[in-house]
Amino acid sequence: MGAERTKKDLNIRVDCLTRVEGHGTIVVDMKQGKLETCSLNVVESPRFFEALLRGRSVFEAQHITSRICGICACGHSLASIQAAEDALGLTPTAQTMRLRRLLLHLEILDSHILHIYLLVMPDLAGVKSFVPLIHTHNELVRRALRMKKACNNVMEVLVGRHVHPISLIVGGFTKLPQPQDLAMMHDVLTGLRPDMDATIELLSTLTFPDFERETEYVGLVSDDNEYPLLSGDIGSSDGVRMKKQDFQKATNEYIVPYSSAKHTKLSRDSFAVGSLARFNLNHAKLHPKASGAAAALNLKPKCANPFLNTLAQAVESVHCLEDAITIIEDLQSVGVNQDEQVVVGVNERMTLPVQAGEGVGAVEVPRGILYHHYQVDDSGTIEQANCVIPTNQNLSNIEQDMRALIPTVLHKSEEEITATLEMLVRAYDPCISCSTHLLDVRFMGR
Amino acid sequence: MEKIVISESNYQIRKARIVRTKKLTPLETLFEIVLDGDRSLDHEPGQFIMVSLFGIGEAPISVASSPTMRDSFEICVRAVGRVTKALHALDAGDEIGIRGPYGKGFPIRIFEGNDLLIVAGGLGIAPLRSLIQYVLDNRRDFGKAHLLLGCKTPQDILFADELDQWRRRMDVQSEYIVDRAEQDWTGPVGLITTLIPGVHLEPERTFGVVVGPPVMYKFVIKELLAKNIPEHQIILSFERHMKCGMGKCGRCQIQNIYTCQDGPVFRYSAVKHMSEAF
Amino acid sequence: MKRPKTAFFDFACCEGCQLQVANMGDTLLEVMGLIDLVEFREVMSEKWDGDLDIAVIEGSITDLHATERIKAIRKRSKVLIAYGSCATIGGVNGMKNSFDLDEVGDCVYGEGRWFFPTEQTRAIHQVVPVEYAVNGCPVYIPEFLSVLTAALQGIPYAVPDYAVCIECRMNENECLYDRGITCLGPVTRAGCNSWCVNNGNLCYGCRGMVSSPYVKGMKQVLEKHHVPIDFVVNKMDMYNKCRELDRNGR
Amino acid sequence: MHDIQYYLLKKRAFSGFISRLAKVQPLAAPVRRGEKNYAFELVTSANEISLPYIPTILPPKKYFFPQREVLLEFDTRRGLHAGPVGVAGPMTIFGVHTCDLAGIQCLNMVFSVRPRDHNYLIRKRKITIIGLECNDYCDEHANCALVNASLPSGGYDLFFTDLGDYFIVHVNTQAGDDIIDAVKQFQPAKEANLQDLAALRERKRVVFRNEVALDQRFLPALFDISFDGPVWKDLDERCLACGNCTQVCPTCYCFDIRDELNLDMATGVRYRVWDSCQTEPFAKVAGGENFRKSRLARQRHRYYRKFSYPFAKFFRFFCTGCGRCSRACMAGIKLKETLTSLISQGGEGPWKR
Ligand SMILES: Cc1cc2nc3c(=O)[nH]c(=O)nc-3n(C[C@H](O)[C@H](O)[C@H](O)COP(=O)(O)OP(=O)(O)OC[C@H]3O[C@@H](n4cnc5c(N)ncnc54)[C@H](O)[C@@H]3O)c2cc1C
Ligand code: SF4
Ligand code: SF4
Ligand code: SF4
Repeated sequence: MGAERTKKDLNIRVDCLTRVEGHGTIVVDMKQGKLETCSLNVVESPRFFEALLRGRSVFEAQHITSRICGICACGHSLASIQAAEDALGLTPTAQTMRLRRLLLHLEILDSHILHIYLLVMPDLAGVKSFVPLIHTHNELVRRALRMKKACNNVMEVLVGRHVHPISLIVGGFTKLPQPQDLAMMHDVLTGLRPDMDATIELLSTLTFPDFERETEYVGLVSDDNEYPLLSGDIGSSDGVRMKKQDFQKATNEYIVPYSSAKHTKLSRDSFAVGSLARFNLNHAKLHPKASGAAAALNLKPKCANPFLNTLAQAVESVHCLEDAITIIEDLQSVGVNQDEQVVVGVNERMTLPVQAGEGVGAVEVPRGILYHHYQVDDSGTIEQANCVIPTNQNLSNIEQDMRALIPTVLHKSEEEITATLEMLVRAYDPCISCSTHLLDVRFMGR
Repeated sequence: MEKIVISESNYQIRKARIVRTKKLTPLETLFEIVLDGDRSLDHEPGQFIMVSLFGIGEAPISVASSPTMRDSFEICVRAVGRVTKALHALDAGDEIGIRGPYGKGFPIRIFEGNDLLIVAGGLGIAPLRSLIQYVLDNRRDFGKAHLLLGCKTPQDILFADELDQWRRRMDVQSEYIVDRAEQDWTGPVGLITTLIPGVHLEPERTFGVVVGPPVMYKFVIKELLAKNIPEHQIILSFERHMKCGMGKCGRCQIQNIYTCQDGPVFRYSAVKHMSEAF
Repeated sequence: MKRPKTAFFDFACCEGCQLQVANMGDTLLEVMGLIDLVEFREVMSEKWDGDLDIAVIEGSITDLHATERIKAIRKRSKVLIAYGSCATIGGVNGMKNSFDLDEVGDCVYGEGRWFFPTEQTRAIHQVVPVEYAVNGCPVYIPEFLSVLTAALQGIPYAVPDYAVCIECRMNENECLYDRGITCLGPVTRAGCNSWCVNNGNLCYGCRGMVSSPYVKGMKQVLEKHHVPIDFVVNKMDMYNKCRELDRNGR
Repeated sequence: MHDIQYYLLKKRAFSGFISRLAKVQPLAAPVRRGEKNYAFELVTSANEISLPYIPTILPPKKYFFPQREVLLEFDTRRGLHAGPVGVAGPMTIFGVHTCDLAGIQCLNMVFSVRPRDHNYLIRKRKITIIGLECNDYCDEHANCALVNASLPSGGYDLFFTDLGDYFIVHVNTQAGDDIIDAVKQFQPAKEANLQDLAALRERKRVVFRNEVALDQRFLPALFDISFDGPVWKDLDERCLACGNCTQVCPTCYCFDIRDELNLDMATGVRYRVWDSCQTEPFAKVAGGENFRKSRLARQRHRYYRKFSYPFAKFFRFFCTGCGRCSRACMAGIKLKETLTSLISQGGEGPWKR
């Protein structure tokens, strides 16, 4: 394809976006210099989880919703459990919260590593996937796999496995780490530090497209000193602050006909969630080593270049690793109280009290805030369920970004434009299998 | 825990080499095998070996050749599962592992001087071929030999050329029958049991030797008994799932007997009361 | 040995089973040395539309488009591996079959449901023939490797046809029935090394049922434990709803 | 060897004994597992051990005949090279009840008849066994008295009996005597101690009665006439074929042999793994024929493998009375009930007591 200098017409269709979770397409249609269509479509077959949850015990919700997405299975579980506990009026113990935080750190770390190395890196290296990198950058691929494997090994000890955690349930954990488990986790994670340093160093040498668009960033915020991931209020860079129970106001979802995912907006036409949003909102609360990494990467708040989400992920990775090590050290010093182990059984033995109610879970998963919202009756059966996925929240923003980006790259060839657009979408780390779960649940015949 | 090399392990295999393969039907192939060091397998007709392919598994297979053939032996294998299918992908020159021979074979000493009525169904011809070859190689030592063979279709007949040779011999009688056939088949069609009434035999000195698929036994035995062959002169060989071949793993157990060690060849009189045998 | 051309394809699923592959660490590089990976959308941009030696299929078939797609893949693949519960038994996607399809769409998308026509969920073998199955939600990597090596050797792999209990006892877990909790282990196919029970949870039946589960006996056991049958049927349906389609024919 | 056969160990010296013993070589003992269960596990101190305990989930069989065990390591790059291996190290098992001692004795017989199983025999030689007497019945599922396993009859190196504030210890082998020497916390037993022991055994003879109204000498005869009895039909109605009963049995030894190929497609292992005759595919052959297709046949087979078939071959019952199968069965199939039904359906016969 020849490189036309100034285009009046542009027609791009990326039918099956690769190196993202799930199926999406990009459609750009420009006629006479006017952008008629510019959309990211989610064409994943919908799986209707919200509908399937009806009539199920709220104690099963975690197990089922974990299957919405294999990448952030722990995040879905955590959000689901939070919503269930909120509905039932249960308060988890401090130890449970600590362990959950540890788990979330590990998942964010694992997901970011996957994204940085296996999904984004090929773009920067100008190849199609990590496969050619096995030959050209073997140590790099090995490092990525090693880091992932380490996270996995730790999660295996903590909750049985990363994909669809086993011992993580409403009320706590069905199995708690023993002293030798803590020691093993500590060893593995401290052993990860050199790889993490190498990751930051590598990223500091790379250049990302220079593009900025003033954006509203949304994430969890809190008044304490902890980098908020597992709890907090909803906040935005435009100064919005609200309780998680009001999340529907923050995620005005609407359906667009070309996509099986819904779109959202808050103060403006769109907003962004995810690593960059969290960094922009909460950078002051990062672990010192993570702040150091941000400085090394020259990442400064408020950053409005969506391509740099990758760098924010790297900074968060450092934070998660360091904070995970701290949590384990804390646990080692106070010891794990094995009596807090909870008995599973979908509450067959009524070990946990049940009351009718409504609950919301809001958790920062790798790609942004994930909301689960359940309404349960007095037997603990779900009457209504609703999950709002980060990628859905980002969809409108991605489209806005594309609209802003296209005019700046029109001088390039169509291939290059396509590649840049794909790269933009990928920078958001969209999880399309997640995004086919929509709001506005109405139940017929109930 | 330390790792110990067990020099006398009974699970150790003997190396062997395929020297010739012959496709008999689309599913069955005959393999001629030589043991490492050109040693003789030294088996009895009716005994079996464990054929071993590393990374795939082991399978019990009857020796299909007579011990009179000393330098090599043959097995006839039907491709049904992991080991047997993988075996079919091998060719002359390839190595395989062998354990055994295992089990009790046909009581050939007792057969000597007596008449034999051999009834083979399908793949049952494999162990029986070992017996038949042995009898032919020592023809003087035995009385009359009568072979009945049943197959599903004419295309399934194994060792058709050898059968033809035997048919031409004056000292063996053989007949075969198929369940189903196309027009060009001139032989009889039906169940193997229909051949038995027509056989002329002296029951007190005849041994009926029966090997075939499980369903066949009941009906054939009934016919043999009708011919007045005594129960202890009816000899059967059983197929059972086996893993160790050494009377331990439990798969081949028929009530209180282990097919791999106490069999696979049994006298009807010894197993007739066992409901799990048939 | 020529490395077989292999591709991963995903249908309706969470992609967790593919992630299990990415989680193998160094083992993944060993696997990559054995196969010629030509398409794996989740981590690769390369595409392949020629013939395939091995197609690994993740996810269930839930709409007409998917039906057409899987048929096309089948046509150009020598060996098809159904990978993960969604593919082998329908998995969690099968729960949809308990509901009226229009109503399900309505529930999630309201008026927008017409954009998303959906069909009854089916496992892969309920649409096209399948050579190998790797059960589990998610798949158990040691079992995947056994299946892969079998496929590379061209020999069959049989999914264990006995209960999870067998493995659970070998791992010396305390039986959940001893603690008054019902578990689907007695009717679920083994092969996962009783993963969930080892970690303090119960078996949800994600690997599908043994070929002849003794339903009447299971009901008696539940009665003895005063567990309502509906409760357990509901639990069984979490993964095994599509089994009904096997019974009723395709 | 000293001529003293009985020693004393004061209860307060027990924990010192255990920690020293654990230093000599790895030590396994019963520990609590979950709410109602126990398991043999490696321990280093006495406070981890549960005494008393009811039979563990798995019997100590797992140390002699592990759940999964490598038989051969192969490397086809070296031309079909295979090295037969076993994995074994010296260890001590403390606290083995008489029923489990009987179980080990049964397995010893099975694996030492020719062709011998050297993997088992090597391990057996490396394990030191310390028995522990049950002063009372563990629970209603046990039937050790029926099969003569409630009192010690060999199969151990040392045997402990709890007599209040001390253990009396019977030394049976040189290996046992070596422990006495090494640990140095034992004193020779006095006549009074032996009398205490005799009194306990006397009391046990009364408490541990044959639980089923059956004369055990005639058990094989009862089984001989019961093959087609209606008892099995009842089991068929209830059994789920889950295999729990056989997996926990101290005398079940069926196994499967499988190959595992490494990803280099050349090296790997051949291993055996416990299997169960209760599973449907166990006795199925290639043609699809299954010689124990019904749950009835499989359950019956299990009982005959305990009370009838081994009696003919080894002259002993392969039921040790531990009660594990009854405890493990979620369908509530109870060995003692089955035997009782057998008797009532067997009609008049010498077996009726
Ligand atoms: C004494 C004896 C002699 C035999 N002689 C011959 C012979 O000469 N030629 C021949 O082709 N076959 C013979 N067989 C049958 C042969 O052993 C099986 O077909 C073979 O073991 C199947 O192994 P596989 O790995 O190919 O199949 P698998 O993949 O293991 O299984 C395929 C099917 O075979 C069944 N099966 C598995 N292992 C055995 C086993 N050890 N015995 C029986 N069924 C099994 C399985 O239940 C399954 O249904 C004999 C069997 C016995 C017991
Ligand atoms: S089987 Fe489970 S883990 Fe695998 S893709 Fe389906 S939902 Fe995900
Ligand atoms: S224990 Fe049950 S639910 Fe868990 S992985 Fe195994 S089969 Fe699946
Ligand atoms: S434990 Fe009970 S249900 Fe399970 S196989 Fe044994 S007898 Fe049957």
